[in-house]
Amino acid sequence: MKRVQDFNVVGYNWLNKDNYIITLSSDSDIENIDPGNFAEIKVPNSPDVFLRRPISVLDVDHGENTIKFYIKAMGKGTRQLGNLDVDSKVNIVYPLGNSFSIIHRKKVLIVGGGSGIAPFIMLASKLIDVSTEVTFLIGARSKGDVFLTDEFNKFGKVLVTTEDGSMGEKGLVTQHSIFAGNMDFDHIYTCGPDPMMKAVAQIAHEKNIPCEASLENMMACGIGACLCCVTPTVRGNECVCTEGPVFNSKDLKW
Amino acid sequence: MKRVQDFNVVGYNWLNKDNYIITLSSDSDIENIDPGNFAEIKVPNSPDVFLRRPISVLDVDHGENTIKFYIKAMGKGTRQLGNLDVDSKVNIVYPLGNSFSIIHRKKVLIVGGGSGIAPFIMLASKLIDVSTEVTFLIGARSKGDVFLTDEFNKFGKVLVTTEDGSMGEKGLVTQHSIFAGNMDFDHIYTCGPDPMMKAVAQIAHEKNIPCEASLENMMACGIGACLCCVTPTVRGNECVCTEGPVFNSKDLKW
Amino acid sequence: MVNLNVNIAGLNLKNPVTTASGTFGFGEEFEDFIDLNRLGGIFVKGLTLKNREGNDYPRMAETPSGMLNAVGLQNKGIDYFLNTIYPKIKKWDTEIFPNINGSVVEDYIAVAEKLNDVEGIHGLELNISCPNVKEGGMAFGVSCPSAMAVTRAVREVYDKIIIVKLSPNVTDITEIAKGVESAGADAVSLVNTLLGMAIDAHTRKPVLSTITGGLSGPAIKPVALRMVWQVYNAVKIPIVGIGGIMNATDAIEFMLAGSSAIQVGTANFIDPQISIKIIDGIKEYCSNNGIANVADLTGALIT
Amino acid sequence: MVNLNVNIAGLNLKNPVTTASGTFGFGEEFEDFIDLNRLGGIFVKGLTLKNREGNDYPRMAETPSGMLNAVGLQNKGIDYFLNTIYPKIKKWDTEIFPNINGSVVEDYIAVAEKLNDVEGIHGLELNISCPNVKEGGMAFGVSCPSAMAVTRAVREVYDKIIIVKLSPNVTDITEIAKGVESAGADAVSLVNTLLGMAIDAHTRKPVLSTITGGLSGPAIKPVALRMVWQVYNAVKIPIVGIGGIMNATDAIEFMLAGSSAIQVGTANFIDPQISIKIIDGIKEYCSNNGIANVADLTGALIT
Ligand SMILES: Cc1cc2nc3c(=O)[nH]c(=O)nc-3n(C[C@H](O)[C@H](O)[C@H](O)COP(=O)(O)OP(=O)(O)OC[C@H]3O[C@@H](n4cnc5c(N)ncnc54)[C@H](O)[C@@H]3O)c2cc1C
Ligand SMILES: Cc1cc2nc3c(=O)[nH]c(=O)nc-3n(C[C@H](O)[C@H](O)[C@H](O)COP(=O)(O)OP(=O)(O)OC[C@H]3O[C@@H](n4cnc5c(N)ncnc54)[C@H](O)[C@@H]3O)c2cc1C
Ligand SMILES: Cc1cc2nc3c(=O)[nH]c(=O)nc-3n(C[C@H](O)[C@H](O)[C@H](O)COP(=O)(O)O)c2cc1C
Ligand SMILES: Cc1cc2nc3c(=O)[nH]c(=O)nc-3n(C[C@H](O)[C@H](O)[C@H](O)COP(=O)(O)O)c2cc1C
Ligand code: FES
Ligand code: FES
Repeated sequence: MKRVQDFNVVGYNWLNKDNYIITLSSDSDIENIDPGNFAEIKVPNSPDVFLRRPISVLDVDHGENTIKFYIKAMGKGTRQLGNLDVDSKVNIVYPLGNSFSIIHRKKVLIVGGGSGIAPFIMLASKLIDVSTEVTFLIGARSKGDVFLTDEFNKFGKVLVTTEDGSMGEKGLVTQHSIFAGNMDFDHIYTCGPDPMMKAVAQIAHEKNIPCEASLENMMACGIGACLCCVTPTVRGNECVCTEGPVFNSKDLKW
Repeated sequence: MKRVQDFNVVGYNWLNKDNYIITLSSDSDIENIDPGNFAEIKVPNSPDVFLRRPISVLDVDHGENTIKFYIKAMGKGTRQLGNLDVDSKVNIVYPLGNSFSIIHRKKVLIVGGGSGIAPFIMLASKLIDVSTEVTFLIGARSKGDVFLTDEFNKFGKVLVTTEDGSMGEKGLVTQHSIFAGNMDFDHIYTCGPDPMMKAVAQIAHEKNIPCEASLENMMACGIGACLCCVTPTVRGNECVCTEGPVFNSKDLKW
Repeated sequence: MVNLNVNIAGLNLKNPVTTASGTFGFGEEFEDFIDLNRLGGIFVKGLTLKNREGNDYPRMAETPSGMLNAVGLQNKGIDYFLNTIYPKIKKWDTEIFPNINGSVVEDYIAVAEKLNDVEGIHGLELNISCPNVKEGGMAFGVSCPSAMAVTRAVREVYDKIIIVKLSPNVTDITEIAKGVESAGADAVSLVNTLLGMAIDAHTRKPVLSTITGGLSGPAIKPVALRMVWQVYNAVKIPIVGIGGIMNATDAIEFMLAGSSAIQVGTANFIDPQISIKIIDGIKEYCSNNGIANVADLTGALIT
Repeated sequence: MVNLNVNIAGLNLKNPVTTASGTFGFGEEFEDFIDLNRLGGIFVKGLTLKNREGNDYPRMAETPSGMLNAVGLQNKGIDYFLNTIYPKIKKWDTEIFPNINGSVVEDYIAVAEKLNDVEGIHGLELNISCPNVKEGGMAFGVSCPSAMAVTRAVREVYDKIIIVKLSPNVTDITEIAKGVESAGADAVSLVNTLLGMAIDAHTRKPVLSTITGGLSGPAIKPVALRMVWQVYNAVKIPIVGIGGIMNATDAIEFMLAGSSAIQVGTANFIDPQISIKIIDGIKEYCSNNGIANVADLTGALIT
């Protein structure tokens, strides 16, 4: 069930000057959260931020009643969220949106970049639960922009591409040598910048592999009430916050 | 010279749950400030507060480069100003307005209440410098609302009235027995709620004692640019932020 | 005990707090967050005769203390509403007001006719002020003759309560309000969004696909409040006040200015429970101020 | 090197940043904070033929991301300006634009005549949009015939640049803009304040002595930007953009929408140095984006 809940800031883990993980805790139980679900976070003490900000759930601990978000400071809201006092209150509406499908497959590929990697830990852990072998492919501009790979390593092989070649293979994710091989994946999951997801979906279609993409989008409500967050699909304009954020890439007309 | 300057929060001294003294420090020199001058303070991190807030200077230390304000939490802005992190930045425009006249007199009375008492420390200390004997008369609802008397005691006799009689004489300031006597004051200074100042001014006029009143008012700019803060005077509408806040009570048509 | 009941042209609302069209979906979206039965009413998402896909993305821009939207009346049409949605939401013990829209007068008439015999729906909101559609929409609401014409046309086919929703994008809103009053409106609701625009200085492009869109949220409150006050002094029919209401104090201000009821819009996005908090806040204000009937607040501004 | 010069109807401004009438006094008030010589221009406090005491206190209310004012054109009259104030401020190396107001057309004419021969003053702003005076003021600006009539009358007696300041409180601002263009305006400035209102729920009274007042600040930016864009597409004369400009990015947005220059208003109250920061910010934006002439930003919105 969706809920409005107050959390307290436990602390930050800064990955570099623009990327951080924020941990929040609650006195009451945390709702069930599926991989790909997001939250609408109210940014406190920010004169310029009027609307909530949609952020995917990175991880949740139902024993400790804590929830984590991985955030890339893009603008006013995400910057201010990285600047709160420990113990200060943060109000969130969650869990929102649909989730990645978790079904047993032999081998799946998870492709991401930027803040799009946030849902991958929960996704991989659920896939492992249903005995699916997971391979990650992470794209970034440079070595310094590759995050969370230690976490991903716990669940499967991690491949990296960087545009400057400072880590992994040089180039864009879709130029990775893995796509040149026979691609024995049954399913592809992708989340990241639009052009990256489009290119991944294109390859998936060519190779006839089902592909799910999690879209980003400007949202006002996050709960299907305002119809601001649409994306064109084969069924017409659909709300990313309720029909998505995860779409079968074949349904998208982007 | 008027100036826009960043200060850092040194700390708070909470007098009770709604009243506090905030101390700010600066890396650069602080301008000369006269008793009655005020500052326009930018309230940081407050989504609801758009304009600056006018606050009288309580005290300034040119050696340490610190400035103090006594603030009564009335609403959003004054509450948020009481809730800043130590070392966080506060931007102020100062010194603004005119000041109380400092001239040698035998004996003067300083009457105030509420946040109106803020300028009295600087005022009394300057009066003492010109060998003027100072008596304070402070009015409050109750004992718990009487502040800064220890400070005032350093400069002169402190009389108190409380509406519930819990401290000093019972009643309003203007009902204090001192007004029944022969009132050998050469000059009266007053700052506080409008009705109080009007009543004090009334007595002063009756007794033919010159009286200066420092007005409060809603201000947008604080520097005479917007003409929002007028008060009617014998000379027409005048800006409280530049022609005041201190007025000869005879000039006021309130 | 505070009596929260208010009366809109003969229809009793259990309290003055309703939700604004386009900001509350069909109510269901808020079922997890609040008890919908507590609301005075729900003005559902704008409906048209036929299915509409709405405008292209991006449809939204954040602005200082507000937002612009350019949804463009995306909806599946009145028949889908009546056959699929209304049966699911009619169970709630609150007034459901369809918000109807059209490109030509005939569209309004057709939608109103379909609504006339629906049991349980006691009134509709006639939207002549949507700034986000190319044809019709706001155009009806910014000229007095066309506002009157569409009101008169719907009046002829619709027997229950007609609340005409006025556009703030006009020189003199009292003129339009008086016009629709004389054309048969039972009440007016105001304001719809102000026509605005946002630009991304970095890309040098408009933020919205439609270039301009509708401004809502606290930024517009002072303008909305002024218009409610002006209209209250110009017409006799009740007013439903809208525009930037974020809390109970705002709601009370709209009532003092002349509103019989209010709509909560953009605030639902910031806090999905805000409508209920506003009801509770109004009640508390009334108890604290010795007001036995909330209806006594309407127009009670002391001037 | 960025060329910041802009041209308003033949008059060169050293940069597009000017200050808005009523928010910058006569400039002197800001002398301690900034180098006034750096400004593109100063639109001084509204002037009338005779001394005016303005409205009663309270004249101001804070609103979400904005403020209402009801100053009501308090000023000592045009003669006092010319004899006492102008001699003190003419030393600054910036364009001084008097903002002129009247209750009847004859007042405007009389003030404009007095200004016509003043050396050093190359243009005036004709304010037909002040919402805070009972007679005249906004009334001229919300009807096309009266806006044209006052423009034409001033045109007959004033030989230099006339910038007509438009009201946003109209259904169609392009109609008024086209009207004053044809009546002889050299440029238009927009927008003046939106008519708004604030209520104190506690006292149940209006906050302003005048009940309604003029809304300014970032809250109105989306509306102002839209109007500049509309007017840019409707007239050929240059536009001076105004409304909620708080920083260089806002100023650039107004230029992209079609402004040749901009005015900084309410922002001066929040940061008395903001006008200079905006000049520096525009310069930086131009260098970063390879824009050699700031004037190329005017109307450069990509749609
Ligand atoms: C379902 C979903 C899940 C997301 N998960 C994460 C996450 O786990 N971690 C994370 O760091 N970010 C995530 N995002 C993106 C995040 O919501 C935006 O970065 C954030 O809203 C920007 O807010 P801001 O105030 O920092 O930026 P602003 O100051 O508002 O804008 C800065 C820049 O970012 C652009 N922008 C703003 N919002 C968005 C948006 N939603 N999509 C694309 N561009 C935008 C603006 O146009 C502007 O150019 C997610 C978005 C969605 C829709
Ligand atoms: C020259 C001058 C000096 C001042 N010195 C001090 C001082 O030293 N210490 C101190 O605590 N306060 C002082 N004040 C008063 C202080 O400015 C206000 O209390 C403050 O602006 C309220 O802001 P807020 O955001 O907390 O209240 P808001 O939330 O804005 O308002 C709360 C309530 O206070 C009323 N209010 C707001 N501003 C004023 C005002 N300026 N005058 C009267 N009523 C107002 C509002 O109408 C409302 O009812 C001074 C005011 C002036 C003009
Ligand atoms: C996203 C969005 C969609 C809207 N859709 C409609 C609509 O379909 N019909 C309508 O009459 N008003 C619509 N409105 C206007 C609102 O009902 C309301 O009049 C306006 O938002 C002002 O109120 P607020 O400031 O409380 O949001 C919409 C507003 C928003 C923000
Ligand atoms: C306190 C105040 C006084 C004003 N006085 C005048 C005036 O005398 N003449 C005028 O044309 N505009 C006047 N204005 C309007 C401003 O010049 C400007 O058009 C408006 O404030 C919108 O710009 P902003 O949002 O940047 O403030 C005044 C505005 C304010 C806030
Ligand atoms: S964000 Fe409101 S419907 Fe998706
Ligand atoms: S506050 Fe602006 S003139 Fe005094």
